Amino acid sequence: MNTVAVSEEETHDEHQDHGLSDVGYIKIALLLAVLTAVEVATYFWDFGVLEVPSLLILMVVKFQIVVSYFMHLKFDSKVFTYIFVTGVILAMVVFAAMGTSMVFWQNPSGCDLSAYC
Amino acid sequence: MAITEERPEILELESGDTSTSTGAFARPTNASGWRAWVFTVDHKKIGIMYGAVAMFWFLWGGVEALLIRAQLFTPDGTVLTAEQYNQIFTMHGTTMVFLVIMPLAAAFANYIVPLQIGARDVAFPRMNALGLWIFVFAGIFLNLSWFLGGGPDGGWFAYAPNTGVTYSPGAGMDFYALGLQIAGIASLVGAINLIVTVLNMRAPGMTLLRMPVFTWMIFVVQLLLLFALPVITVALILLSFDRTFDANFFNVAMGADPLLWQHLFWIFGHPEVYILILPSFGIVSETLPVFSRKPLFGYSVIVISGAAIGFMGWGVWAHHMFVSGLGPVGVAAFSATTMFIAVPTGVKILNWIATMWGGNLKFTVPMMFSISLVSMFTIGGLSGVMHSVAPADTQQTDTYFIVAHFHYVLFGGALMGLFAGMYYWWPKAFGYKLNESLGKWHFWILLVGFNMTFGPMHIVGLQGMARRHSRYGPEDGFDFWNAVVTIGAFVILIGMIVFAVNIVRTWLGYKAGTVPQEPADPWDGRTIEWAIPCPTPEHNFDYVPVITDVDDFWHKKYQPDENGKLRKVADGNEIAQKGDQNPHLPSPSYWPIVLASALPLIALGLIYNLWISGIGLLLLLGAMYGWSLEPATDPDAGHGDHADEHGPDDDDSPGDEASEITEEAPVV
Amino acid sequence: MSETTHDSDAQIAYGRTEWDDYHHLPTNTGLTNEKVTMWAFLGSDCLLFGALISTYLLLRNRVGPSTTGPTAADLFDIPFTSVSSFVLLMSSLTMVLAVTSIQRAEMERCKLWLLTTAGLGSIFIAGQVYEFTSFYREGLGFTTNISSSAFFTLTGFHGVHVSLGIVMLVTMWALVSGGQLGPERAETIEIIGLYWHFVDIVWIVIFAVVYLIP
Amino acid sequence: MSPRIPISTEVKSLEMTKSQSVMSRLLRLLPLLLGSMLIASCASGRIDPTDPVGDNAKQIDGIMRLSGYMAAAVGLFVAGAVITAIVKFRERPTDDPNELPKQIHGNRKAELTWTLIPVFMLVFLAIVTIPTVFDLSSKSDGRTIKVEGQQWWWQFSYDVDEDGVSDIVTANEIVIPVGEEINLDIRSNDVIHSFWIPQLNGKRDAVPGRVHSWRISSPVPGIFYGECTEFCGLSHANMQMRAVVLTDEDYDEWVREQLTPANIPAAAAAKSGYDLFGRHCVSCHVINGVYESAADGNANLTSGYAPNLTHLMTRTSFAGAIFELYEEDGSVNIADLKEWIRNAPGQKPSRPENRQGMISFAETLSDKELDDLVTYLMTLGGPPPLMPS
Ligand code: HEA
Ligand code: HEA
Ligand code: HEC
Ligand code: CUA
Ligand SMILES: [Cu+2]
Repeated sequence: MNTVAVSEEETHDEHQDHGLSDVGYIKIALLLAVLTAVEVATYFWDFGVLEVPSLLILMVVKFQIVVSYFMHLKFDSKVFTYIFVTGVILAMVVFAAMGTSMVFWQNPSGCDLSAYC
Repeated sequence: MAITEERPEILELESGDTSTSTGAFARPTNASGWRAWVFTVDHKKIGIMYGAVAMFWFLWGGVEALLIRAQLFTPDGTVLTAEQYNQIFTMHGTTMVFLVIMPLAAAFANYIVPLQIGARDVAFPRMNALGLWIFVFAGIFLNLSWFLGGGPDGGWFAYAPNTGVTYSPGAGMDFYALGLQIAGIASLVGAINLIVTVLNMRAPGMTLLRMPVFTWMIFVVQLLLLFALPVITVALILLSFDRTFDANFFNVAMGADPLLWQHLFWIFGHPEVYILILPSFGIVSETLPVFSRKPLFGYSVIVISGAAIGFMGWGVWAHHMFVSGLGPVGVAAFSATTMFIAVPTGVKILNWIATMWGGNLKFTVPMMFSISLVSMFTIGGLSGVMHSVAPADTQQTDTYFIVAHFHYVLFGGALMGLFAGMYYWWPKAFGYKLNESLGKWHFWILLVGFNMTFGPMHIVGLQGMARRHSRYGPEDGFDFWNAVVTIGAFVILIGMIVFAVNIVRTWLGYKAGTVPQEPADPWDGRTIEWAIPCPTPEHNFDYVPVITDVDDFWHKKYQPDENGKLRKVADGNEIAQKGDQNPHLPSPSYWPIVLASALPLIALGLIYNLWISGIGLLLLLGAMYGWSLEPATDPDAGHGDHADEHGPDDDDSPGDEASEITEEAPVV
Repeated sequence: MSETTHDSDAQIAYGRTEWDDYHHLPTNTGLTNEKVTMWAFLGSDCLLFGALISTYLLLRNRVGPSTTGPTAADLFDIPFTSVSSFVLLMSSLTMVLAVTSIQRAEMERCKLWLLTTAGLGSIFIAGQVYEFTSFYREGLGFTTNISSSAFFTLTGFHGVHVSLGIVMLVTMWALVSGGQLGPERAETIEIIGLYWHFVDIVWIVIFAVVYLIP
Repeated sequence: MSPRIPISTEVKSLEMTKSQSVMSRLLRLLPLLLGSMLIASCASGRIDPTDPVGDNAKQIDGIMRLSGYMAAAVGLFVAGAVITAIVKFRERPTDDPNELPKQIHGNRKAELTWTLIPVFMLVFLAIVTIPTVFDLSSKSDGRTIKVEGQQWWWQFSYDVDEDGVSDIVTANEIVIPVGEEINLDIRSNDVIHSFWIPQLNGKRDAVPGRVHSWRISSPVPGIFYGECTEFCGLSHANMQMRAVVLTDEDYDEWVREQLTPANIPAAAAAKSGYDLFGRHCVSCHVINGVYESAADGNANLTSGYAPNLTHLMTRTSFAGAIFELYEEDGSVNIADLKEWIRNAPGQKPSRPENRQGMISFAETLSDKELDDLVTYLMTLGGPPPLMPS
């Protein structure tokens, strides 16, 4: 805290790096299409116990791809990542806690939630 | 989306002193009189209006409180009917939370934050005005219910299914749900605006860790608002859909679980209470150092603990539901998380005391209010910790012990801090100080009245007096303390009248010349809002200050001598800016108030007749259209090197400055 | 104001910097206000959809004594929804192409991709309208039961988001066509693109957890 | 530093302006005022959680006192520190205005201390709290009573022979045997209510669509008072309840009486009341043995339920336990009962037009008819095994 150090905490050299070429984006889209196809396949074929986890993983991967590439988050300022990821994580954690508390953490002697009693 | 069409105002605030037409209609001029206020986009005027409107609602919320107290003065009170009582306490809570404390905090945020970061205005001045007017209309809308069949009667947290049409057939709860929805939009607009302002518009050299604590706390609060408001938005949507469109979200016969409402409400509601208190924490973090003549003890610790409170505030909401049937796992978990929120809060309290410790305390009115925050909030916080012990809370919840807790934190904490802020920044906003000795009367009467009102609530609460009861029996043994409480409430009223007298008298005195105009730095301040004249010139800063330190202004005044001892090297009033440069004025606009007025119309239509909504919707679309046709600043004002780059027909907001900026190397 | 000191030029006004003018002040983050605004809004919207999705998940199978009618999930037409999900996904590609083309100042292409994106979005909305009406014909109205209320509210809110996006895209198309929006304002298109992609990722989540996971 | 600086010192230290010194003289009266207040406050009411009787309530009281003492200790410490700072470090007229106090920016050790000490205190508190939570939410092996809240009264049902069907249905007064940990199954028929008899246990919400279990017990016979504590609409303030704790013999006797259905009365006035009841009241009220038409709930009320009146006179109170059914001398409180039947909404805020609460008969029934009805009601069992003292 001495001289006129007019610097910012964030530096933005990555800022110049502006994502992919058009072909790159088309490739990404193809990948997304394939992932979607796999997702839809779970409807037609029985994946057994793997079904739910694999759907969730696919969903997260697609989410991640769109956010990183189409929305440039991978190349853009970290400030955006902080704001957005805070929202995503807060939503996940808070609503997961709410959901589990409404479904699993019931009073052991209380009634099962899915039934009206 | 109008939001994206705004452009960075900081880059260009030009004289709007013209009536040349751009956009759909002639632009309002900056002239004077009421227009200067109604169409303004100046953050300072907006801040003052937030404050004034909030004080009006405080009076109204206070009248409601006094009616509550009159009813409870004696057992089996007959001042109010049960129906009126229920509406009045619901509206008292709702008013105080959403129409008093939040807008008062917004008043300070708007007025002070740009000054503390050395900016010329907030990022989106028209959006700022929009937020103000939406809030104004939300308040009017909520209170319209009194004239249209009775206020909402479900309590301020509106537990379903009691708030459904079956059990609350009047329109009151519709006004509640839609009114809060509108107020939420105002807060969201304001929150985003201030987040961008703080992130992007700090003076050169003001790194995040050189930001004044008040600005920091406001920043944290805006983030809390940003993430908490959508949750209550959803809750209110579900409620409105149930009430208006016969949805089934809280229809138990269809299998609904009423706990859903409670979760959604409190996921918002608990961050909300920190939204209410953190601005005041920020204010006293400014005043205590100034009047102790010592730097804030543990600046970074205070900042981090403020952020930690905001963060931890997300993990404790179910402590409002300890008896709702969460099940022991949930109760135990939330009980523990709640307890630990006392840690960062305690850190703040002790740092404030350490700031005073060893100082040279000047008991000005703002200082006295600040100290009373430290001590009164602690009392409220400690009763909060007692609630967090879940088994104990099964005896406390929904009794006056809770009512005591939250008035100690809300009145003794939030409101005391806001009063400190009013006395402290009054000269900055109006050019003169409020009278100190009337201020001391105000303070002492308030402090006594406050403790008389809310202190005994601890006792009756522990004796089992339930809240939200329109009567208690003579056999309950609550009469004595309730009488004391009611008298206390009227003592508070006297204190507040003294305050009102103070405001009016000093104002008249100032106009008559008997109350002196204050220089730029009347308190020997530490932060850069004191480096510009009192009252703040319309353009804020003549020159952009360059920041080299926390408490930068103070360091310009006091520097170490050859022995390393700090000496006063300059008089604040002399080194302060003169306020005589560059009178750039933001261009006023009709659109914010027009757009805002569409919202209550739409909401009224949802209650009464969808045609009204249709009119509101048309108004909304028209206003959005007009808004986007109007450049953020009047190009015909003919100032600055950008004026020629975008003529009047450049009807959408030009983003050229923006790209220009990024090309310029960031200043290092 | 301390008039007395006014004429002394020994005094320097506090904070005079070489920028005596705000015009040349960069933003501290180097980012434009608009873009920060959009990201903040999207962060906020995460919680909106988080709340709506979890509401649906909690309510979708709940029944009470007066419950009648099917649940929303009973009526899902997965192949149909898969197609419209795919359409929306691909609109993200065309959106990104619109952004890259305006960045390269290829205005004609930009216009084309903007319109394509809006068109794909409209197909998605049309699909949703079809889905809603067919549900309604099969006896599942908004008020029929708790799962239908939750389902229509969730997907309806998403639909409103998409529709707003379409309006913005068409507006952008008009502005570009009218020459009011040139390559120097590519960022405006980029910001609207962010919104559009966000609406897309919300659907990615909805498609997986609402439609596909049984 | 001593945390026990008397208030007057603080006051003196602040005496700087005339206005303050006036205030401070007023403040010096405070101890006097406080003293007299304390004396007055000793008169505590009949619903006092700080005077626990049941085991659960005692357990809660213990942990509440613990947290209270901790809070008081911290509070006194903070108050002491603030007051000391005010007194010691106030600006004195002799101070050199150019002399700055020592400029301290912080201290890592201090920060650590006042982070860790609260952490330790709270860890301790959590360690005590969490097992208590689980303790209090476990079930006992005592009998189970169904508790139903509705606007704005409570219904209690006993399944004596444990065949899954309630055999005794009563209102507002839950009768339990002494010393037994009773399980409650708490439900609601309309909105959320909360069941609270503070001297026996903390509260538990009655949430529609859910069953919440809770326990109450008392080691001594007696009547304990409680009220609904979750805001449940118009007459939330008038939704009280009582727990009547009986010795085992009394309890058995009470059960026996409750299981006896009502008879058609013989005396003329009562018979006339009986007929009137059949005409006006059975659409809502059940009387076992004679008027069972409304059987289990009816459509006249949003909650679907009105109090079962079979053994009305064995209760000590009526209408959400806000009216005493008996005078202090043991005679029936005929006046209030008659007034209630004549115009219930006038006696207790309710919204019969919205099917919430009992309708008014002021227009329908003559004075004579009301008398007959009361006469009939007085044949319905009684007197109660225990009277309020
Ligand atoms: C400004 C608003 C505000 C603030 C800051 C707080 C702060 C806290 N609140 Fe409060 N609260 C409300 C406003 C607020 N509350 C409102 C409005 C309600 C009622 C809503 C309604 O029902 O209508 C409520 C209700 C409420 C409940 C629910 C009660 C019930 O209905 O049953 C609980 C339960 O745990 C609780 C706990 C706490 C805690 C633990 C804190 C903590 O943050 C306090 C932390 C502070 C301290 C503890 C003091 C300083 C610390 C030290 C000096 C360090 C050392 C301390 C220890 C070791 C203990 N609050
Ligand atoms: C910040 C919030 C806040 C504030 C300041 C207050 C202030 C007061 N409150 Fe409030 N209260 C709540 C928030 C607040 N309250 C909430 C959230 C609830 C819960 C509601 C619910 O259960 O749903 C509640 C509930 C509540 C109850 C419980 C009702 C019940 O459960 O039945 C009571 C009872 O005494 C009460 C009393 C008071 C009193 C006497 C004041 C007094 O301090 C008021 C004093 C103020 C005045 C007398 C006004 C004076 C002002 C002027 C004269 C204007 C001057 C003008 C200028 C200077 C321009 N309040
Ligand atoms: C519309 C339905 C309805 C009708 C008809 C009705 N009552 Fe009621 N009655 C109620 C309800 C509901 C209550 C509970 C009210 C409360 O406590 O708030 C009640 C309470 C009572 C009580 C007090 C019971 C207790 O234990 O607290 C008595 C006695 C009573 N009614 C008598 C009568 C008589 C006699 C008639 C006929 C003349 C009658 N009621 C007709 C609904 C009805
Ligand atoms: Cu029932 Cu309150
Ligand atoms: Cu809380």
